[in-house]
Amino acid sequence: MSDAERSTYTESEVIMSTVRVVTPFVLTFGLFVTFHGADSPGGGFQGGALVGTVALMLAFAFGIDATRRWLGRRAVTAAASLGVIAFAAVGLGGVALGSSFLDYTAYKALPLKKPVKLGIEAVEIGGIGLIVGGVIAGLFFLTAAGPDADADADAGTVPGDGADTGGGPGGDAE
Amino acid sequence: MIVEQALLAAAAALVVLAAAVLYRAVRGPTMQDRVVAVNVLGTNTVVILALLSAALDVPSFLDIALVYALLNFLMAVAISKFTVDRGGVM
Amino acid sequence: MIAPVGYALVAFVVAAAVATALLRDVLAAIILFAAYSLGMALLYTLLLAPDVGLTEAVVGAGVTTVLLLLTIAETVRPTDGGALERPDPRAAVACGALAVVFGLTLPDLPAVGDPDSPVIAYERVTGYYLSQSYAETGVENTVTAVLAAYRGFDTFGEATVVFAAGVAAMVVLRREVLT
Amino acid sequence: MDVTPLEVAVVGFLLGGVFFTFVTAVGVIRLPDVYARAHTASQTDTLGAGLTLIAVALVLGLETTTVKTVLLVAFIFVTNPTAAHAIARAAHEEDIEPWREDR
Repeated sequence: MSDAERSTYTESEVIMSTVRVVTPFVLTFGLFVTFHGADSPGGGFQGGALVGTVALMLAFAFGIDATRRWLGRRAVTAAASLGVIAFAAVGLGGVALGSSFLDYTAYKALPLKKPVKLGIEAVEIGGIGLIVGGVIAGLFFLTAAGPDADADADAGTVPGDGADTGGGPGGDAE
Repeated sequence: MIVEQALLAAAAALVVLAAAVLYRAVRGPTMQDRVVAVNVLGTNTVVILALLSAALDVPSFLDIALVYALLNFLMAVAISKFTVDRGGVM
Repeated sequence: MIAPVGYALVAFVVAAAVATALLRDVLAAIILFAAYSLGMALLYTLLLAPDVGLTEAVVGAGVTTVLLLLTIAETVRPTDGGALERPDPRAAVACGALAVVFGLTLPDLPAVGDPDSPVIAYERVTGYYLSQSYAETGVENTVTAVLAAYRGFDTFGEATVVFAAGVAAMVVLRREVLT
Repeated sequence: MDVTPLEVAVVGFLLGGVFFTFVTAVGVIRLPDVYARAHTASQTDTLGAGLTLIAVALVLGLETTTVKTVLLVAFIFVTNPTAAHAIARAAHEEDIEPWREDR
């Protein structure tokens, strides 16, 4: 397909409208699967993947580059990192309360209703869900960015112009 | 009892129909034909899951059916958008 | 009455798997693989493992398909028939023999959900989780209880692996995009 | 043998659903080109799925889980035609000629 043809392609209005209707449901349902994972099939992994899928759906309807600019690559990576931090924090909280790593029974010292269940849900939602959702969305956007895509140009780096020294990509990816 | 048998029979019939539709997915000839076939397969899967949920009385199967309904759409849009040309539009 | 559904599903999954392996066009194979995932998730659900079915639905049918599609979007379709060599008949025979050998072990497996099967009857592991997990964790889904509480450390390692693998792939991809 | 009206309704809806899914399968396998196949996938398949899901909803009765069945019907009614549109559009963009009898 030539470049001229490519530029004439417009995003389909039908798909855009449907995605506009469907996406809130997917997001809500992904959160439901994540939050309700303790009492029904599902959990952080499945729910996080579903939430990550929302980004994919938006990208297919409204264009990948536009969605990536809107969402921001840093937000996606930050979500995944935050997941690991939250998981470790829940685990270390047990240590801080005088028990062992990831021992939720330690939270019985706090004035909570169901301490063990809350600990499990915190790990599922804040930990695994964020990690999986962030990684899926991040991998998708970077795989989709073809060789000719502008690399967001967020830090003013021109593609192929001094950015391949190694310091550039690592530096502005944090 | 009759209802359960009917639900399971319908599920079995739908699985057989899905296997038949698989012929179109294997045969092609164009990629869009395969996508149509997989889309029909996905809808069938959703319905089969709902039938099993009612027949076996496991309401949580409906969650999986909902996930499928959502992802089936994503899959069809993704593949069809992709096949406009390899790397052309995406 | 549930058995016919199961047999039909197995036939469907096997047909989809064989077709995926034999199709020479990568794009067609990916689409067939999505069909295989649909059948497989249905089968998991039928065997009363809805958590696994849900994972297969989300990851197998949704995410894997999209990521594979994006990956081959970066390649070009081979115009000469060179890359499309026929499958090796010896490999096909070997795979078939392996499938037959595994199939021969099937009659000795306990039935699905059989309370007397060794795995469930062994009180110190599965039986303990099934009977005690709700009292100890307050979580109704035993799978979640085992994943997040009893084997929390393992899950922490897995989540970190997912994160590390994702970040490593992102770093490599980003470098390729920039150069 | 006595059957309640509900059972008759459920079996009726199931028969209708399976029939229309059968029509879909025949259409997807037998119709001549991708556009025709996409249209059978969007219309008869949606109708078949809807009828079968109505039967499921009737079996489940008035419960909270039935809401999910209604959601499923709504979803399939919105997404299936859109998917067919996407496929047909992709086929058109790829310059696949519609089938004609004289060729």
